[in-house]
Amino acid sequence: MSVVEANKTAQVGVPDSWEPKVIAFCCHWCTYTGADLAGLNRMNYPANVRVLRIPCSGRMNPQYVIEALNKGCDGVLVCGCHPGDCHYVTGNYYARRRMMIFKRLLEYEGLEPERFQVRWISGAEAGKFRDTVMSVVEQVRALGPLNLTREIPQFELPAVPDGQEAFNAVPEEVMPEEVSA
Amino acid sequence: MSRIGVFICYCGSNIAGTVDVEAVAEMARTLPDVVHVETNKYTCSDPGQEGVRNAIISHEIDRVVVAACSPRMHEPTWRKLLADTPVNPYMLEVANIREQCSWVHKDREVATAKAMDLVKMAVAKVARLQPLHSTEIPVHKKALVIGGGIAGMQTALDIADAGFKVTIVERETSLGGKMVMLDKTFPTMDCSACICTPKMSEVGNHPNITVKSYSEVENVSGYIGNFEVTIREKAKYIDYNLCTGCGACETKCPQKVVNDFEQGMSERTAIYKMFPQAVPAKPVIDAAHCRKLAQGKCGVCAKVCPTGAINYEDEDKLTTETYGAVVFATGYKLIDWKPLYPEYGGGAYPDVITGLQFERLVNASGPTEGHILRPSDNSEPKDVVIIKCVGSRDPNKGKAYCSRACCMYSAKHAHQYLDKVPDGRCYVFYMDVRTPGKGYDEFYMNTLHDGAQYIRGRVSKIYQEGGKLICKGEDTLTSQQVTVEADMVVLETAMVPADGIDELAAKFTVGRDADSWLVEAHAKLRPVETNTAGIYLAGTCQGPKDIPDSVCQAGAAASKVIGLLNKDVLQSNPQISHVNEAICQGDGACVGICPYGAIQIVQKTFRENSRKVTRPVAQVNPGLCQGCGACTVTCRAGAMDLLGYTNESIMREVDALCQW
Amino acid sequence: MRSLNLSAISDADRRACEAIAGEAGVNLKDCYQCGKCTAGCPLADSMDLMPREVIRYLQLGAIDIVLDAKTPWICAQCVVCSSRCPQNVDICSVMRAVRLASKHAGKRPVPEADIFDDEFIANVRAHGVSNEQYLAAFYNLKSGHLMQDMGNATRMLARGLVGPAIHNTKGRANVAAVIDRALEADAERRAKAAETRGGEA
Amino acid sequence: MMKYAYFPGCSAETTGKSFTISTSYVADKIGVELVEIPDWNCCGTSAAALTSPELAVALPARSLAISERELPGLDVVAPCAGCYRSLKASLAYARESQENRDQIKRIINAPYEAKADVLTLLEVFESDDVREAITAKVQRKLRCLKVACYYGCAMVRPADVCECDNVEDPQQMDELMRLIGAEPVSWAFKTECCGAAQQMTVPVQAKPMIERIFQNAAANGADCIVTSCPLCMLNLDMREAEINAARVARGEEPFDIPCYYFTELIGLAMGAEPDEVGIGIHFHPAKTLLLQRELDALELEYAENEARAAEERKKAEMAAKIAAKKAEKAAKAAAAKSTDVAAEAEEVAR
Repeated sequence: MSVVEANKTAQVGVPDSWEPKVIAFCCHWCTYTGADLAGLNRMNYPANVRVLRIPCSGRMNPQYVIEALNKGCDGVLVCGCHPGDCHYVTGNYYARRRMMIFKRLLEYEGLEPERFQVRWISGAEAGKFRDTVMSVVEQVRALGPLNLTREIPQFELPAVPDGQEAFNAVPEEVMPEEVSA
Repeated sequence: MSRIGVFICYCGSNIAGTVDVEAVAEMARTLPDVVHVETNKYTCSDPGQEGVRNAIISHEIDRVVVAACSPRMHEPTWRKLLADTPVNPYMLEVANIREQCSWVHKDREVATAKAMDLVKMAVAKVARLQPLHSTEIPVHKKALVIGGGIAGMQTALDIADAGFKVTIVERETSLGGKMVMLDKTFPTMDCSACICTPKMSEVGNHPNITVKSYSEVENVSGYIGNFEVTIREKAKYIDYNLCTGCGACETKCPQKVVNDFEQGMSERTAIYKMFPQAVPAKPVIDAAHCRKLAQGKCGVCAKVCPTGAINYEDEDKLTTETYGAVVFATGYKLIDWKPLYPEYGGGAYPDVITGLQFERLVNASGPTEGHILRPSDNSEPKDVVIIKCVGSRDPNKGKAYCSRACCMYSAKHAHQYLDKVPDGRCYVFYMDVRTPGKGYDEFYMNTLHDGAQYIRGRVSKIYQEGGKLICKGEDTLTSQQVTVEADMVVLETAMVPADGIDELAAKFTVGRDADSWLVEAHAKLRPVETNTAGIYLAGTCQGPKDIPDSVCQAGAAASKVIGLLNKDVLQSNPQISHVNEAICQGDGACVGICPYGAIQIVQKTFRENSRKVTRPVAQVNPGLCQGCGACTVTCRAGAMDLLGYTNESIMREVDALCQW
Repeated sequence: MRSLNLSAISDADRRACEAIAGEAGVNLKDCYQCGKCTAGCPLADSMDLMPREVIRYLQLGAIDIVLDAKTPWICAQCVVCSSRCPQNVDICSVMRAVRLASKHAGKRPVPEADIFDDEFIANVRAHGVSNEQYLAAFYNLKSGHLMQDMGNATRMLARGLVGPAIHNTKGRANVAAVIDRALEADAERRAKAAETRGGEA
Repeated sequence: MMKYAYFPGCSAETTGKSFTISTSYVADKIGVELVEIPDWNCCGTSAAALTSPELAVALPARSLAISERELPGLDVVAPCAGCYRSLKASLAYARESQENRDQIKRIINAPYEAKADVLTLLEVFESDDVREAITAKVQRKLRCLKVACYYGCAMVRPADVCECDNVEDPQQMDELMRLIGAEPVSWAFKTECCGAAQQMTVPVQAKPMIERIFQNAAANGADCIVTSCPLCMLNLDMREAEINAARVARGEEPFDIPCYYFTELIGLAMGAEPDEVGIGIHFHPAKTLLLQRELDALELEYAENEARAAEERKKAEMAAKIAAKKAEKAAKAAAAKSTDVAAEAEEVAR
């Protein structure tokens, strides 16, 4: 049974008290600032979103999305600076490519597109932040809870202790060498 | 076992008005590893901070969660506070329960639940943090300015006047750049040489400035505060300690060479100064054309030199020095229009000239001593056509961008021509007239009143018939073809970055745009900084601009450099990438992705299972890494991690959140 | 010139202009009206609209002015305009597309040009190749310019360049079939395009 | 031996007769075999393009498809610039995609894979082999003949279709002219349009186009215009008389600029009589200039020979003088040496 089929069957008997859980990964320089501005302007938006601050959308590891969906989030939002405005020059371009490919993978696996969304929101776009949160929450609410009958296989990073302990490795000499990437 | 202290702020009623702070505190007490929870009316106030400090001591707290306003507001405050306590300043997490909770939700129950979650996330994350330490980077109190045009000179003077040592590297044999080639400057019509040459001698005589003329940057390594730069001083074949600059050699040299300074419109000798007021005011020998150096015959200059300064055995000299900051002031050149515009004759007509050639023609010290005479027959042109945007705003043949200075520059040329040839006629073909600057539009209007005929349209073709250059255009305002039978045509050609900018910028890992202009760190807020810390931009290397703007930017770059050089040491940001060398494959995926060139692959020898193994691993330069984390995701082995935002800590944050 | 009420230009007009530009593979927004096309056009002095103005009216959506213009019919398709355009606008193709649109709208602002092309194709359809002497003769008859190039005709005859003999190719029936099928495909494509544009004329 | 499929075009037997004659004359001499495409049809030229895009592609494609079937492996040569542009544009469209090829195949109802290239005659003549062959066959150089090479528009534009990298100032014909000793002038109207069919449809408006071409050629000192397209040739050569009549009526000097196909001039250089390569049937008298320039060339040659002989004489005289001086010096030295020896001997004796 695919993820989505499993999910459909689970829709029956959703309790009335159910509220969607959405996690938003926001870059420090643009979207997190925009979210703060929404607060300064006393805007209102649903409390179903929890913001997790990362330095740059380029820091966004697809693994976090899997973890969130596995552990009970109903939707994930990734936000960064507008393309061309990245504080770190190119981070959001990398994010855009990675997240688009990853999104296709998730959709191939059966996840509804609405559950994983990527948006570019600047530090000035408090209104856009509010509107995005509202629309994502509503879309996820309409889909109902994400009930995975089987967990997506874990790709947890191996808990390898730092190099020196593992192999008792001591750098003896260092020779700089250009490597074409 | 970690010992976490949680400090929750009421922020008056800002937070407490919507969030039940005591309930959040009650919940926090149940979280693992939390040894102390405290609420406070205003945690950021002096008594609030004192409370935190005391609690840390009395409860032996080793990591801290503050649930209050946005970390963008007070994270630095808490870090500073922790620096005075036994807790490492980076063992801190801020839960934003004001901007992103109490202020955006109205329902007290909902807001309280969310605040609890945010605290849980913070506690989960802080438990996984490691102490981080800034390292101190020493700052070498010396700046390098690359390029000795007006922007480079202004930057150097400003830095030097602030008391710091500056070295200017200039590729040509003299300071001055493009400005010293110009005749007058708009809109005030100051004599360009009169305001530029005093700057040149000021730079030449300044005790804090070393001018390395006829020199280029050979090699660079290092980072902010510590750039190790090797400079190649090309062989001048003249001992500047002996040379008095008397010029006897120049008058006797038999070899004639096309004079680039005069834009090819006159000749110089093989031993030469670029122009009479050159700084340094001493000649060099152009090895490619010198008869002695190229063919082994001649030696006249050595015979006539009264001080014996000529040295035919001279060689290039390499010197390496360390600089705290580097300023690019490499300037521009004019686009080579000839291969691009065959419809304008492609260079076949000598009387189709560039704006810079025109500058030399009207200049009193130029090849015609300031008389406007056309190159083909030295006659005074009575009909002159000026064509703007040649190579600019032309993605088909040249560049898409506007070169910004040419509208004023061409108005100045029209004005100068009509001034010197009162019975002449001048037609300016334009598409738009862009004069946003103080006194600029007034200048343009004056040029119109001088009698310059502005025709709105691009010229499609220039051809020669009966000694006239026939220019075919459209007057788009009357919708008809127009023809001008001109004696001379001036093309206001596009600005493009100086030769060799790509190689030079690559050495310093300074970004370039598609047209090779150097890229500033932020178009609005950091216009003179680059993405490589410690490297700044001045003048036209960053994009086309006029002299006032170049000088402005030079001052701005200098102030940034002075700010940097004023510090003895820099505190590095410890939240940077970190390589787990045990699993690093050394494949270099991270190297290409880093926008700062902060990662390189090095060969390291490890002792693994009692054997010595040498293999490539990535190495992060803490002086260059800005902590964006792009490399962490690209690493196939998962060997890259970002300190302060480790994979582990973010995953636990996610987990904590999902328990709600 | 009369005044042009921009508010009276309908969406359908705009779409028709966009469609012409689309046929020519041109984005009308690229043109910034520098006039280099007009400046280099060898026939501009005899056009009613400058080539630049044709693009301008297309930008404005003034489809009727464009379709009634003589300019595209005077254009000799020499491609100087396109090759020198700073913004890579293929003006020459726009002229061709406008002329076709004008023709299909039943207009022919320069009848001679239309007659010539029709006669030319009819000639090829009949013989497989073009017989210049008959092309010229029919053209003169239909356009009413009976005496045009008559002097030249006698000079050609004298030099043996043309004669009364008709040159036919073996496969002229096949050529005619190719022409018919091509024109059918053309009509089909236009019908489909009109349908997707919402059926406007 | 080079072999090409040959697309003569409708004007080959009529208005472009001289081009056909001279082309085959030159091709024979240099060993280029042109095999006529059987049952070729009209390319449709601009009339097809202005009737329907499908027609503009289909008409040339029919001939190209026949060539592909009957003359496999041969590239197609179209001497007429108008034909060249039509064929080349059709070929470019076919090569764009399989979809386009399928559409063409449906319309022409024949297999077609757009394999062969389409070339102008100038492109054929560009190869080193052909150049060498021409150089080898040249019997008399057309010295003193100042030619304005006129390419017209159809061979160079659109630049992407015609794969031309120098739209404003092409050089292939100029180089060929240099090869046969003629002197190409630098002028600005190489690729300006002659008016093409518009000379029939809008003759009043189009006439000045031709006049401007002559004017610029004259202003840059050209004796004649050299073309590579029958329609350009017809428009220039035939209408020069009309233009001259109008100029005379306006009180202006008429032009006397004959026009030639570049193949005619190459043929002449290879020893052909003007009538042999079709120069006799031009509209504007074209033989007098050639005779005049032949005479000029002979005179020039004579003057050059004289100058060379004078130079040789001067050299010989100088050489003689130098030899005499050297002998004198040697004699003196010998004399001095003998006195030295004598002096030495004297000293020894003492």
